[in-house]
Amino acid sequence: MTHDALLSAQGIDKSFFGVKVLDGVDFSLRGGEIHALLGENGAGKSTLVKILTGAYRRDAGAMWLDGQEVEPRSVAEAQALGIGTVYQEVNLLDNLTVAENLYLGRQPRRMGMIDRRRMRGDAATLLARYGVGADPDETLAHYPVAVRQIIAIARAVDLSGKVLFLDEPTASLDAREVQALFTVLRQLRAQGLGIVIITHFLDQVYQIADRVTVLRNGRMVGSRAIAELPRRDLVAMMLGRELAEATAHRGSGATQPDTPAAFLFEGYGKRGSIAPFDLDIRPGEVVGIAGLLGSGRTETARLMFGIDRPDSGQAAVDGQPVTLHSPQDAIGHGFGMCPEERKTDGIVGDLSVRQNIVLALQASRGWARPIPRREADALAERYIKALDIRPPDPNRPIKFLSGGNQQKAILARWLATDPRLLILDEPTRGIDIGAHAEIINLIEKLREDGMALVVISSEIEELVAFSTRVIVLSDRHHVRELRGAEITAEAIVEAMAVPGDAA
Amino acid sequence: MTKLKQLRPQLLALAVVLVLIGLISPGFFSVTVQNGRLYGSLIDVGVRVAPVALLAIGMTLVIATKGIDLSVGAVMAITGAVAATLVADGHSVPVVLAVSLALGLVCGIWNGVLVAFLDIQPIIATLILMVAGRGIAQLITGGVILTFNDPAFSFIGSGAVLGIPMPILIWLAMGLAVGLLVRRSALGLLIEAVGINRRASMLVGVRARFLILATYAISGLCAAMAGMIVTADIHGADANNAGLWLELDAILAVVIGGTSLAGGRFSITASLIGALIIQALNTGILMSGWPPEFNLIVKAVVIVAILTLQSPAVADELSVLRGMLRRKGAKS
Amino acid sequence: DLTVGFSQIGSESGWRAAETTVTQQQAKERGIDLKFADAQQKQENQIKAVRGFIAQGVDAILIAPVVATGWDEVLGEAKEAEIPVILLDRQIDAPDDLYLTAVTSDQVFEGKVAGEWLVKDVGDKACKVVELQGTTGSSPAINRKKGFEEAIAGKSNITIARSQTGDFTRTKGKEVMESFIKAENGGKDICAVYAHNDDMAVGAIQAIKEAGLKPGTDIKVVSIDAVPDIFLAMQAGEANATVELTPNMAGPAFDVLEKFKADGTLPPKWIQTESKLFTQADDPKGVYESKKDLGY
Amino acid sequence: MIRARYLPFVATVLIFVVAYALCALQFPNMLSFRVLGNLLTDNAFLGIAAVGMTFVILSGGIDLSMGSVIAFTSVFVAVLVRAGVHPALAFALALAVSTSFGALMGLTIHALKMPAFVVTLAGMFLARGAAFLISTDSVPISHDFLKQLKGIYIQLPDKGKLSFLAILMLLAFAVGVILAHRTRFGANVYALGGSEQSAELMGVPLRKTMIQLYAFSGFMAGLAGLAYTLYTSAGYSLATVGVELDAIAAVVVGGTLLTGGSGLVLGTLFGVLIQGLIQTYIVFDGTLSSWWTKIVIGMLLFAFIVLQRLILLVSERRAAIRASSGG
Ligand SMILES: Nc1ncnc2c1ncn2[C@@H]1O[C@H](COP(=O)(O)OP(=O)(O)OP(=O)(O)O)[C@@H](O)[C@H]1O
Ligand SMILES: Nc1ncnc2c1ncn2[C@@H]1O[C@H](COP(=O)(O)OP(=O)(O)OP(=O)(O)O)[C@@H](O)[C@H]1O
Ligand SMILES: [Mg+2]
Ligand SMILES: [Mg+2]
Repeated sequence: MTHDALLSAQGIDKSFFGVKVLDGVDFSLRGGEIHALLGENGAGKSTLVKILTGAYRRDAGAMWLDGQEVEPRSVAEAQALGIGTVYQEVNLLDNLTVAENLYLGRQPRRMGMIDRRRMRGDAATLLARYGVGADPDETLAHYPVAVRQIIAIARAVDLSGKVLFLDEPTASLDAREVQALFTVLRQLRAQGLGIVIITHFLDQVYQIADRVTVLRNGRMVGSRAIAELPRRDLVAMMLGRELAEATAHRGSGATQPDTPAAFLFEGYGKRGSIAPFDLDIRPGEVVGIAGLLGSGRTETARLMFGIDRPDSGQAAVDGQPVTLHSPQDAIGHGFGMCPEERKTDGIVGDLSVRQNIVLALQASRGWARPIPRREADALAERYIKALDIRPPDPNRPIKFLSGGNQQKAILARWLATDPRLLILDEPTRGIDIGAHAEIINLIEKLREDGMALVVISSEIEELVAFSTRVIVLSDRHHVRELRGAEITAEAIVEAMAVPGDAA
Repeated sequence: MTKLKQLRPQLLALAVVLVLIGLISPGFFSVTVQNGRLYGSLIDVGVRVAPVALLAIGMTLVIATKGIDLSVGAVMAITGAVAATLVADGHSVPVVLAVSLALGLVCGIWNGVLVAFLDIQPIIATLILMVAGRGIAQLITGGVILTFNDPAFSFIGSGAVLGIPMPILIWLAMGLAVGLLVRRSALGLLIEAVGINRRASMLVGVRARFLILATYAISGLCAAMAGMIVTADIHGADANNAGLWLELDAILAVVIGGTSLAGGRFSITASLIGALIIQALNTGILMSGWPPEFNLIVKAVVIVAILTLQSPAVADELSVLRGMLRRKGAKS
Repeated sequence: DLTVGFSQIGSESGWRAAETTVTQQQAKERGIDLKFADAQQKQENQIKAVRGFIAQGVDAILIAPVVATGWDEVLGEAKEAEIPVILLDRQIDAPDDLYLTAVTSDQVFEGKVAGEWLVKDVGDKACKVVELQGTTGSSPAINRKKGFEEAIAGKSNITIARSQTGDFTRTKGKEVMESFIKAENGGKDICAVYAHNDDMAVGAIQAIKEAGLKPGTDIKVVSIDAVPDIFLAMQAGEANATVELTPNMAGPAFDVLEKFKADGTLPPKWIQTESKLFTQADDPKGVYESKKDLGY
Repeated sequence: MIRARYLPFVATVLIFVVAYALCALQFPNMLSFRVLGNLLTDNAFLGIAAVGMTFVILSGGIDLSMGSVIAFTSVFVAVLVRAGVHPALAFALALAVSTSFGALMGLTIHALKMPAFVVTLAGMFLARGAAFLISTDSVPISHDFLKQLKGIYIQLPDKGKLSFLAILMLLAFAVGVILAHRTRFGANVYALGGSEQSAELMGVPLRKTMIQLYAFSGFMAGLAGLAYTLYTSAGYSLATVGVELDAIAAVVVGGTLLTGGSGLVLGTLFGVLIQGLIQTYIVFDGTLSSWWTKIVIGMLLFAFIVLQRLILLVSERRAAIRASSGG
């Protein structure tokens, strides 16, 4: 066999705890191509990337770079070979500054000392390419996940001499940033770099990729040029079955203004975070929240759920004024919330899937009333089946699940509490198209069952698909509310561009 | 039964340590009944481990929340001093017990408030009481060894029920009580959740601050009990030395028991076995007849050996090795 | 009126507490303003304290040195500032022009007194002794061991069978004694225990009793310090002998200091305190009464 | 405007200055170059050790072996010098031993994936035990070389001295500051403290950094041991028990987070000075009994920590308000 590709791998095997998650995977990447690596949640994409970039050791197989057999034992070695990577969960360091993150391990030096001034300058130049105005001297913790994502990409791109791996880089980016990223990727392709991108957005695949490789259950299903692969066939390849994609607005659940609002926020706001807003939510309603990055969507959710304390306005549930000064308060009134940052705010890594699923319910019952093991098993089994969490093992520590499956488990956690109002911040982030459709169906079904939902999403099509109303945010102001037939992708995009103080 | 399997490394280490000691001093395993009371070196290990075992119970919970409690030694001194003062003043045992335990609880709550509500880093928060607490204890005793002569109270330290010395019964009972409390309620799960990811736990409505406070309170209670046992044992309160550096032994016991200092999953039983390993080692050194200059070296070497064998890295290597052997066996 | 700085080691034992109390009492009686600094067992803290005293310009400095070495420099500074220094209860390795005098016992001698008592007491009978050492590396532990060994040297009937550290504490004294008893045939082979201080001896006595033996009879108990509690044990016949280390080091120190300040009388470089042996014959009850309020 | 990450440092400095002023008000003698010089000299060995401890803590680790290593070094040097080895050679040997000891601990922590707390606790037992084996007696040393070293100082007004030890400590801090903020090693240490896993995925060589880190802390412990040897002209196996806790307290009071990744080396200097100040104050006061000394140290430590938190809280609040009015 010849290894004339830029990077190729053959017969890659990997097992965790005796379970094979990669089974004889072959992969090859040419220079000057953008190669999409696709597959369902848990198919083994991230694991393959980690193996090819030195983060994990493979059990069997071999890899070649430029025809030379290589064996990176650490990420540092891979970087030295010219392989740059953005891993799925943004792996940057919150405690370092933006510039330090960008140049960790390769800081410009003068006379053996780090040249901080030059590092700052370089960082600013680098970020400017992506349209991010982050202060190179500020700690990363200051910035939301999207900005961090871009910084991680900028870092990886900058240090990849030959190959660039991007594991779901666009998950938390909005359309504008995605385009900025793609522009950069195209330039890199023109320079002869080989780029591997993992994403669950098929639109993006068709927009940017030259070739796709599909994994299913740890095996390679096939590798094709994108031009000769219709969308329907691609989906079938990934899922092993056909899927009816639905994205049009279903017009379902038109608002019922006659029913009184069960959840009411009036003049609710917090200085420095979100301008005072009014919001009313009825049972059986999905309120979508749209906005650009940093427009204050997450802040709205945090305020409603009692994580941040408001400094103006009041909230009422069923007509009774309530104080929501902590998540416990909110949960006590039947609220639930899936946070945006899964790794830091969502999963409790070392606990099992079952324990993660029952955690919210247990917390609301109090420590003195433990959920009996039988009930916990039943709950876990039910939601693992309902949301198709894979592998369907309730005893596995959740940190060993793939990203998308973790997201499902967190969703299950709140469903188990049977909330009256469920706030979902980017619920479909990192979820494969099969599961994506399932979650949209689930939202639909919960709404029909009379639950009130607030869903934040960067995917406008998806908002259009399930929302009964859409609130559009801009510059930390609620600028527009769209109802019924007004809800179209164009209308949302248009409203997002309205400056915040114009409202 | 999965439980026993999880405890295997600790049990194995304990067995190895015991066997080694048995080789050095052959009389080690002989247990007889004397004056209606079990008697022998093995029993001594059980009795002498009581303070560290009790501390390790509380420490396990604290460490599970990602904390650490350096003050337990000082709390022992305080409660011991107070107990001795009360006993010397002729108060009845129930009063002494109640007051001392309450005091331990107060100390624990103080630590808990600093850590959970003022968000002071646990090492420093408890260092404050570690330094000041011993001073408080000395203030109570006036720096002298406060002796008393009260058979009822001394019973805690040197009495026996059905031939089993009280200290053994106390730490067993406390271990059982706390173990049941955290495992039969949801406390254990919630404590682990807080230790693994406090932010996420708070977002699902877990009262993290309350739980953290509770663990330090329990740790204070355990320290109070340990303090009373030590006091009852020597019929006096030695504020200067009671519990000195015992916090390190307790932490070590927890670590040998396999609970990670980074918080999260914990096992009280394993910590107790850890404490037994340390005490067996101490007693073994005393029985060996080696000069005291060697004590620390021997202790360090054995601990390093145990932890090395238990370490995840070595466990991985071993399982790989085992797998290879099995495969080879299958092939041939 | 004099202002005197006193750098005390710490408060690790009852004896130490008594020394502090007695020093304060003595100062008060003489109208001396005593500045007290507790070093928490650390030499560096003592040095800091002495420097602090010098900076404050005290009239004299008392030091109970935690260790013999390492004083040259700071005592040099005191000398330069013309502040006389008196050492309490321990000698140091430094030129003796750096301090006015040292009021101490002779720790080796203490051990020797204890050993000689035992030699006399057992006569020609074979005797296996177990030894409870002080904190490993501390000077009383080293010296008291040495003195005892000197006293029994040449007596082939007396041997030290086991020797372990009991850290000068009751708890450890008891624990170590327990293991000695188990290791030596249930204690039947042990004829005497020598403890480097009384606290360990008290712990050992409890261990002996709990093993069903009679301390003072089955196993003889000899120790050093003469703290009140050991006299109670002696009175009960459970301890046999102790060697006194007086907590009143400050009295003689203030005496010579006052003379020195008055007319420059130079005292001898070493004022040795008495290392008196007490046995059950010496009215333990009476001694206890006289000592119990001294702050032990 | 002060950046949020410098706030703990600023708070520490502020507290130190205010506290010193208060002390000086009560005891005017304390406001002298002599006391200031003493403050630096007397805490030199602690300061040097604390530099090493700062790095270890910045990485999210801890080094409990420091006190024992200091004692070991002092005994080791003293015994060598007594045996006729030139002090300079003895110093070099001691540093080599302590550095390798640290490196070995770092290797153990990394290779066996054991927590630093336990490995260094075992290291603490080992080093102390080794010191006992060399000599339980305290061993005095005197040598012209040592006298020459001590003869190096800068005279300050009113009998104050910036002694050799003080200079050595300030140098150690200077080296620490440069190492932490101007070298890749320092950046890697901060990275480890942020998240070991992320650092690894960003290409930080874990093994190398870990070994270098603990070797550095071993080196600093050794250097602190040498400083201690010079300070007392002796080696003693029971010396500096619990100094690691003092060093940790100094690091934390200096504004470094024990969880790692955040803090400044210079903050530790002020942490050390604050501790020294507390002790100096207690000596000047001179009325505290042994137990009140402990209680007061505890209370002052508490006061400093709470004050620091308050300053941080207030300034965070102010920053939030400023942000809202500005945006
Ligand atoms: N460290 C680990 N330990 C044990 N199992 C693991 C580990 N990492 C991944 N797995 C398992 O390996 C399988 C593949 O996971 P991987 O993260 O590669 O999936 P993925 O294709 O990236 O999915 P997603 O789209 O959800 O990110 C999953 O079943 C997961 O549970
Ligand atoms: N491109 C950017 N450059 C710099 N800062 C940004 C950028 N985008 C957002 N921010 C900062 O992010 C913060 C708000 O982000 P936040 O995550 O709350 O918004 P959001 O609307 O919820 O967006 P999303 O959840 O999609 O990330 C603000 O502090 C804002 O200054
Ligand atoms: Mg993945
Ligand atoms: Mg958001």
